[in-house]
Amino acid sequence: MNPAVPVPLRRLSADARAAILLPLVLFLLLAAFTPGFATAGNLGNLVVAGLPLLVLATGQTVVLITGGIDLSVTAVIGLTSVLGALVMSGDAGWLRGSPAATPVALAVMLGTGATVGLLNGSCIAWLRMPAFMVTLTTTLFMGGLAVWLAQRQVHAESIYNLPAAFLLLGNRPGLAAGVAIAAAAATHLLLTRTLLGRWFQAVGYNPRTALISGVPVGGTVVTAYVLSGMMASLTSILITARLETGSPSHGRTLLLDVIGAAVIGGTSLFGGKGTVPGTAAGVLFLALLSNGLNQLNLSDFFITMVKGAVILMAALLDVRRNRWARES
Amino acid sequence: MKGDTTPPTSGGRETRPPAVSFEDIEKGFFGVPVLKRVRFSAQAGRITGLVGENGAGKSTLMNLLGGNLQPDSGQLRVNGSPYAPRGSGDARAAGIAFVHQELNLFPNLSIAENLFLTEFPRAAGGLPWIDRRKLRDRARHLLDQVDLAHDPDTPVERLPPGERQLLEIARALGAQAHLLLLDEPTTSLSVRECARLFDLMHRLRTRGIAMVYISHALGDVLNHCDDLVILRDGEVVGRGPAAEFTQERLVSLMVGRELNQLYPVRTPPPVPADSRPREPLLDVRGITQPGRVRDISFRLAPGEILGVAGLMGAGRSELARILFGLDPHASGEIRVEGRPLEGGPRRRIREGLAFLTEDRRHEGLCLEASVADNLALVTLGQHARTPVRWLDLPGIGTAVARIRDALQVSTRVTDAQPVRTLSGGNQQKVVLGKWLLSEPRILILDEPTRGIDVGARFEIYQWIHRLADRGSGILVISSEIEELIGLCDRILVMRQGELSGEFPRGEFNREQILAAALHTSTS
Amino acid sequence: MSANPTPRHPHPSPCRFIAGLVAVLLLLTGCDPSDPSAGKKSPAVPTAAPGGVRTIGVAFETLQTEFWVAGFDKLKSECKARNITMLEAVADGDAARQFDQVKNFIQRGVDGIILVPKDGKTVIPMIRAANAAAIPVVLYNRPADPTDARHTTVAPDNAAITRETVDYLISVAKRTGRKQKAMILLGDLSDVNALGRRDGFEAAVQAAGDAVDVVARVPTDWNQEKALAGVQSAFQAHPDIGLIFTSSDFMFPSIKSVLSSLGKWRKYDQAGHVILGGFDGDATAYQLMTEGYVDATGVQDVYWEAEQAIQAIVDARAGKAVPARIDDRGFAITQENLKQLAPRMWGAKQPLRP
Amino acid sequence: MTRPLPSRWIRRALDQAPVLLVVLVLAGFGRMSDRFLTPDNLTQILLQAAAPVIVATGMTFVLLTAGVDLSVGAVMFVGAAIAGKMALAGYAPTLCLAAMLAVGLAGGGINALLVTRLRLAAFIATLAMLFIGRGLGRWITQTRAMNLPDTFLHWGSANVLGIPGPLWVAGAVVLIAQLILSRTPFGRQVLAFGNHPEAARRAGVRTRPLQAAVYILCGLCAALGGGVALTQLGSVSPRFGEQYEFDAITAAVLGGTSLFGGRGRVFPGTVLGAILLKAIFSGLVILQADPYLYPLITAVIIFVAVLLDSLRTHLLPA
Repeated sequence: MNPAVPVPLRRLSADARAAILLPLVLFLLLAAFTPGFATAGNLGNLVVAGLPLLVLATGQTVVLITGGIDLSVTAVIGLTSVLGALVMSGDAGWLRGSPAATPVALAVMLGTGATVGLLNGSCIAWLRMPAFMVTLTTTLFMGGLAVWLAQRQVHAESIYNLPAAFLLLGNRPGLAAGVAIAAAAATHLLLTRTLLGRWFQAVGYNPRTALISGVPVGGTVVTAYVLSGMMASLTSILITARLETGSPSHGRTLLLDVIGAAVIGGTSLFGGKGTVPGTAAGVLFLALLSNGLNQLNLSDFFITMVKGAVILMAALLDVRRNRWARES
Repeated sequence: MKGDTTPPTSGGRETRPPAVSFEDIEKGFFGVPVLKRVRFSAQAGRITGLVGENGAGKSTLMNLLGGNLQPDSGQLRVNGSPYAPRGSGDARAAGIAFVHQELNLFPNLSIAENLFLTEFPRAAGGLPWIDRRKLRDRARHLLDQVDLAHDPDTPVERLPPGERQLLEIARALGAQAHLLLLDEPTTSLSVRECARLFDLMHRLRTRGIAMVYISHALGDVLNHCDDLVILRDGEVVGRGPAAEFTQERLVSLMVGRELNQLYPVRTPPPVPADSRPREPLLDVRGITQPGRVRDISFRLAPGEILGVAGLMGAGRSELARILFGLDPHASGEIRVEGRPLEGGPRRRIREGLAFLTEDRRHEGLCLEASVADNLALVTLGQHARTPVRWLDLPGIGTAVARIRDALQVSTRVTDAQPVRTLSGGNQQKVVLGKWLLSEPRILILDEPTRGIDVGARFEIYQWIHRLADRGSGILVISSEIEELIGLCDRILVMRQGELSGEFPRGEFNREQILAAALHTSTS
Repeated sequence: MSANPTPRHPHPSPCRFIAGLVAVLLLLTGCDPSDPSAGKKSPAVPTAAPGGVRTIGVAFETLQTEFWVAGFDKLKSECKARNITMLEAVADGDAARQFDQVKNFIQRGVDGIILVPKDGKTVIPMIRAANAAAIPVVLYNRPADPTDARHTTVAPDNAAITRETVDYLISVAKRTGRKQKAMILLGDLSDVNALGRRDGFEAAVQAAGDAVDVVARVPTDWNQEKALAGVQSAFQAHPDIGLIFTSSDFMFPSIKSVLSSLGKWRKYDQAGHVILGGFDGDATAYQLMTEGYVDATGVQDVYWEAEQAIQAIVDARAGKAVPARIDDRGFAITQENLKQLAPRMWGAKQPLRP
Repeated sequence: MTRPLPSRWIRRALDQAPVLLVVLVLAGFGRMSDRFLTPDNLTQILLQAAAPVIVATGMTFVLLTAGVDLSVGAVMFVGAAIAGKMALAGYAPTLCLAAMLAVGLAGGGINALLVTRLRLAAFIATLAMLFIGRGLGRWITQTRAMNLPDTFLHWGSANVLGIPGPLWVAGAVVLIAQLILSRTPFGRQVLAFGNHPEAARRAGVRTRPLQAAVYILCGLCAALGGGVALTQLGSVSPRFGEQYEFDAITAAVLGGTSLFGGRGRVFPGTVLGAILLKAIFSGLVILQADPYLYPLITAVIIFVAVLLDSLRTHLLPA
């Protein structure tokens, strides 16, 4: 074991440790070369900005561990946002003004994600449809549904005037951080310390072996997608509260970041491998990158290109890492 | 010089150099020697059997020949000239072809395309098109040589496994190979298909083709090989004409110690049939699934080891899958201690069933997962505490360590190592281990020793006995009749999806069992 | 590795890891960046420490059409002319990312923020955050929904300008003496501007009674190829479509492509001309109008809007009163008034070739 | 019997699911509007499908090797951006299109390098290329739209022997691809590799050049498809080629190509898939469907297609 590795890091698995190095290096680079970067205010902004992605990528990690992929998360964010707003908005909500509006809306939002996840999971597990196509189709459908619903119900592209109780999640970064981190931590514990977590892994490594070993494969797969859907809903709750608006276009551009974060964090696209700390490191890395690129005042197209290049480097590093791991 | 102990060759070929010779080959990995001054040769027109336990260095030898590895020192010669391949292309160019245990065929392509995948006949005129007619003709010519009567355009997915093996050999012949390396080619073949394969090998021998035959089925090796080479721990510990060896001698050379018998003796002798308890452990009544099995009925008593013999495709594995709830059955009933057995594998595991499948790599293990995770997989539920089914990690660790020690999985293996990196024998021990942890009352073993070396086999047999002694019922499916005879209390024979014979211990007779499996016109 | 005893649990100690993570994050988030304590009550004009303007943050929702690029470039050159540093950010249609960018600007202490919001609602918390930091905000080209958050809007009225444009198109249609079949190429259905233009179109059509009959409303998601396919298909259903309105000028090439292949690409004074109208007033539209193919387009004065936006920030910083709304009165430029209004059309001032 | 065996014709019908679905969709729209099934409209649908068919053909090759290329849209954009720049600088259109193909070659080459040499997962490598390409294209165009000289449009609408130019190009690409796949050693090796890469390597197939060739081919097809789209659109916008990656994958999968490699055909499969997508859009426009319902209806039809395919491959006994 490398004696140069600081003690707290030794407690992490090798993969997660390697993953955490990336944001660390980036942080040091940015801190050294970007004025105004390493200020408490900026770092606070950066963390708050990364919260939705953290929740979303955590859910995606679970699905990736089972050997699947969930492209529908972005559409779930939009649909959830619209449905939640339709329940609680003071302008057009079904429960406008009622004290029950916020709790019911939260339940509806989480339920939406769970339902879409159930649909995805059922098609994949029971009808044996390829995850990529199923979730691509649900993206198309749910995305369209969200726009249509908003238009039909309130004749607008988005819905404002959400109850103050709901907006607390947006106004209090500490609360949002608490919720997001709790969700990520719970998922981490679920993956490492519970039976279900091991089942996710087994299914991802080899579904046939898992089935014969008594793992309820279908149910496990469905659960993974339901979990991913609910995490997407939670992401939607965070974004909706922060922007104080229910809109079908929330989260539309997050998909590539989500998968990027998971892969940078050492999650395999072929199933079995992946950790929440690794993914969190991936999220942190992307948040640092995006913040740093903003600070450097680069133009839009450079930011896009640098992002691509960085994902490429991270993937390369991952290949190297696996090769080292295999050789040692 | 060499040649001092090369066996006398048949029919005036003394002057020809050997088809392949290994001259003081050494090879090590990370400082650990795997091959130590290996020295032997294989002659044209002869079948050379290469035997040894797993890890003895056979695959390394094959990899050297195939150009996947390079020797640290020593010289390889093919037909007398030095041979230093750098890749599979060099091996092909030198006329060396491999027939692997795992088939390298493409079921989505036709027979002809599989045969000529890298050597398609081109159409005239410089265009890259395949000349379909020439392709078919050549394919038919090759198929004739291996006695396959299929249309060359048939997709390979329609061929049974045995014929696919013959197709692999046809492919080697198509590549003009003069040296054929057959690595465990019979593992997935039925008795009849094996016979066909050996028949073909004998014919190829008369055409002057050299063959190196690797197998754990020592009976086959003794019956069909002309020369034998025995490897142990990277060293050649014996070689010579096959006639000079007996099975016992082979085993003792391979293992390096005298093994009194291949099968352990059951210390408390098997329970006699008449004193068995009334209630059978497993009661199978009239199981039928169209196209798979028909009207199968039998009982399995506690402590009984019941063998199931039969040809490939006779419905043995299908029966096992139905018993374990992996496949449906149309009619019939399965009872465990009088209670009807329902549901999928999960429910059946709870009822005390365990199933070691024939396909270790794809159904038995999660290859990329660690040894510990694989061992713990079946019994994780027992270590989970409600309400969120929190895992007792120390408890799991203890259980895994216990079974690992008990199974004597190689000490070089760590718990965190991916199972993929283990040898076949150790992998099979891991599969067995995960089921042993569940303390099954009914253990179904489908080809439990396929591709496993003698030493590991013996250990697996011992575990089977131990479980039976504890009162579990054990169903063993095997294509090796000797194995069933050596291990079982009773043998059932299946043929074309039906039960076609039953033999209690004492009436075991290899020929009769084979006859029951083969469906002769008399029955 | 082999010298160490095999770790029994390959997994990290989760509790410790998470505890550390939580501690760090709470520490970071403890200093609430959008602390609403600063400057509570003030008039509709942003109050700010009077003084010069050194840095302005410009956050665009997208740069995907000519129109936005023109505005962006104008802001850039205007800043340069006034010796102001311009920080730039593009949110690619993601409101959350835009919020992050605005916070980033606030964090870096800009003297003013110019925003093209994703939509009129998500921008409100962003304005509040800037209010809290006493930084003046100007919304460029897209208004916010009614709110008490203080800001200035420099924007055209999409619906009104479109209405004016389509009214002209209809008047042309009436002159043909026949009832014309009409189609509209819609923008992205979740884009406020697209919806405003649609509403303007529908209102004009409604008012025209039965002078025109709208037979196709094609969503394009602001995508040229979808526009192309949509126009093609619409002509299949109704080969006699006589009026097309596109919600943005950048889709004219798609229309041109289809009409050319149908032999209907005719100038306005030729027989068989299909009445064409658009919105933006970009260089393509200007060229097509001077060539005589396009009848009218709704023009918003990009350059004027950009200047006003920066002036508003400078004024606010100087302590002057800035109105809450600065209207780009925009106009419909038509074949009839092309000559006199062309100087006010931004597309006319911009070289078509980049 | 717990599960009745489906009669032979149901199975056969499922085998032809892509064809049936196209026929059903065409017939359905045809019933609802007499404007839909006219020769003119069918030609229009084919014309609209021309560019996607070409791109999806390249994608089919990649999917057959169990890979994926998410960068096709970005490659199209970079190619179009460079071609557009050249056209506006006065270069001959042929030269511009040649440059576009060169971009395709280069893009495919880089993907090939990343996947075969550096051993990156195709998904992540081409995803990164998607970002880089989009950024590069925006930089080249400065996110400005470019209107091309009319020569391009003339090419796009030119008829040769009564058949529009883009259909000739698409037809040629499909024909060549189909011949390559079914008639050349390379094509058969692609199928072999997709089925079992390791076995293909052991059988002596030179897998790295093969894989590289597939990505280069895909890049080339993307550029060619982009070229065809360019002659149809007559302009380059900053969103040129967006979503093409998903459309191409969808078209291939609708046509029965497996995402796991080794199974699929360019003709009729992928071609039908691309036509189906365009036919749906055309039908919805002609029927004047509510614009908001377009994605919903499209999603449902794609879903049915994918469902039928999985029924065929997984749920029914062989």
